[in-house]
Amino acid sequence: MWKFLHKLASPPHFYDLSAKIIPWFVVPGTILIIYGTIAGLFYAPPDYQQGDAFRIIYVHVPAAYLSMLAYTLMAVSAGIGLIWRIKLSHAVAAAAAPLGAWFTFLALITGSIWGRPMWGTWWEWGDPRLTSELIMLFLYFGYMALRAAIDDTTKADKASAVLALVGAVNIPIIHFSVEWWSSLHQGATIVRADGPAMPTEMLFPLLAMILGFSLVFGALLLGRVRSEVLFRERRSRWVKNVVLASGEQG
Amino acid sequence: MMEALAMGGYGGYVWSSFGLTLIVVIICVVQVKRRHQQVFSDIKTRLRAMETDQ
Amino acid sequence: MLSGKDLCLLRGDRCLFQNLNFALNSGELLLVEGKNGCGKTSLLRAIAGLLEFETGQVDWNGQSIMADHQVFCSDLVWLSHRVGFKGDLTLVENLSFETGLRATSADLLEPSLDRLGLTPLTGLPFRALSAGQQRRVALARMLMAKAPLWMMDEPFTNLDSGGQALVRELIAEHLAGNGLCVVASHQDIQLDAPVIRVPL
Amino acid sequence: MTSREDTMPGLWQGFMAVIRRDLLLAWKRPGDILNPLFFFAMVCTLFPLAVGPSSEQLSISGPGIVWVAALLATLLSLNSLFLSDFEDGSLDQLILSPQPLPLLALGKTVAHWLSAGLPLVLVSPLVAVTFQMPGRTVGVMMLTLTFGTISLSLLGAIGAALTVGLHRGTALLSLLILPLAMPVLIFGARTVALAAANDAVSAGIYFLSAYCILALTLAPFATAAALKISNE
Repeated sequence: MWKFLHKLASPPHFYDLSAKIIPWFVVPGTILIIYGTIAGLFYAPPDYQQGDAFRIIYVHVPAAYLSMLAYTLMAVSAGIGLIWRIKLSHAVAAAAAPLGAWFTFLALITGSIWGRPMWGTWWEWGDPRLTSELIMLFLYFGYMALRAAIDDTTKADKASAVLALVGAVNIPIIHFSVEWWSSLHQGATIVRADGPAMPTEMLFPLLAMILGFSLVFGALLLGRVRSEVLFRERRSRWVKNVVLASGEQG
Repeated sequence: MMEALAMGGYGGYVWSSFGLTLIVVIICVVQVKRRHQQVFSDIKTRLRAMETDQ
Repeated sequence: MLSGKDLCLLRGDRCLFQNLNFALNSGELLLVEGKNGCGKTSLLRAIAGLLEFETGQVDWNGQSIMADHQVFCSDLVWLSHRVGFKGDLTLVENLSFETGLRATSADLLEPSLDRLGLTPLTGLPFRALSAGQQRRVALARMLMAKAPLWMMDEPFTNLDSGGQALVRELIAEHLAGNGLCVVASHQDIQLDAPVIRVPL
Repeated sequence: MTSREDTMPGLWQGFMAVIRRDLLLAWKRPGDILNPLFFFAMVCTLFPLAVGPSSEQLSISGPGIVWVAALLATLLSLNSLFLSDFEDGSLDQLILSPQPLPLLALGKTVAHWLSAGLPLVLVSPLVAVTFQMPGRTVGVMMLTLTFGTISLSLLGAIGAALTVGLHRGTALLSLLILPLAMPVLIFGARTVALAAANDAVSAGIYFLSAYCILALTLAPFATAAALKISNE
């Protein structure tokens, strides 16, 4: 097991290996998403309270889940990079940030679109989830701004790793304090479709969508990490061979 | 078929959310590809520059 | 005993030096020579532990400096381009702050100041001193610190000929008391003590 | 070598040396202490001018305004925390000293709190009076502000250490630290609002003190790591 991980950590092996792995993420991911969309939109029964508006859940929940997954991935790989000084894990952290930001933005927009028919406003401060997604988006922007402000890549890696770890410690606290803050706001207790146990026809498409999106996210991440690794190792010989080899075909 | 698309009156919201998701995923894919090409071309110019001054 | 094994350091894209080795025993001086911008300062900062080497390791008394950096720092005193004193504080306030940081002997304060000709300036705020005088205060810190390893980056800048002679004298005394000294300089040091040269 | 164990300064001397030096520096430059206070007072007078003099509206939004102004004033004074050390080279000396860097970083943060956070807490009652706050609320406000400013100084020290070497680091520092400071703001402002409506306030104060202790234990290590990275 360790030999495999060690092999994966060395950039040239990772570069070739990831090229083979990406299709294994893309194909099942797309199939699951297509199944989830069709099943979720047309075959799942409408929600007894919100009617068909609840179907936005099939997009909102995966996006919110991915925004959390991306940050956790970023913090874990930043920690590994800082402690064991593995360059590849800094590349993973650098690659995960923009993707995480995009999905957080997506979760925010779909959440507010979903809120429009129910609460009548595009933005409902009473809903703790929307507010913590917004703060999460600021965390991502802070991370990317710090990384952009430092020119030297290794220094940028280490500094942003510290920020990612400090942010990771604070995320549960932010979620807790926003929940507490919105509970003071007695009025708007929102009943969500996933309040009572969801019937299986509703649940399966949701699980398919979450898994499908995670796989697509994995493929996008690997794609980004490949170019990050190429960029970081641009001086090394294996990169020269890769570039020259692709030069002939291209 | 038409009333299925109407989504019980919430069609506008549901389809816009799904449409937006598709757009975001496409943007991410395009970004990944463009970043990869950009790194490739940077390295190529670097290699060409190195060859000339040897 | 300070030793370095196949050290390599990168600056952005450029590789400053590769598989560099050195060994420094007590009573010897390590002179890092080279024109400006060749990485002398980076090498010194990396040996001190402010920077990380790309590969390779520096040992102090057989133990890697990164294992327990504080133990290494207690035997080290550092002098760089920026002298590291506060402009608003007076000479004495700056030096007494040092007593909180490292093992210094207070009784050495007066003789060091006399020797460096700084006694009349004790009342002035530090920024009122000339660049040469400020470097002499940094030398006073090194005298008071009683640390076996001195690391000096361009010790002769801003010093007049008298000051430069004084620096050579202090280094010679330090080496005679079997201390070690690592110096980065683009000009020769003209010292009779054993010198190990590291051309970059 | 000479026996140096006796003269090696203990942790407390190192800690106090940093605090004494920084307070001495702050004392010699009163502007650094007073500017954030003027800023705090001015921001607190902006809102009534903008919102209008009606007293019951002000007393509702008073706690929130005081807290936001305190947060911004602390951020304002934070970016220069390590800047002068970075520029005159004393950061090298701090890193290369036998004293552990997290301890020295904590010393600097405490010195910053004493010169920026504490005056803020002492001035806040004057401002609270303009918002017609009842006596009990002012007491709660000062307590929450004390815990809040300590946590903000600790968090801000991490941000200041991360952005010390960068040009135009101020805007970046606020972007990094504000999201992390939101729980403190939420609990601080809401607790004072609860006190104004004479509700139970203990929950908020417990949380703020817990967060303050968490920041006290973890932040110095993150600041030390960030300082080493920025000082490369």
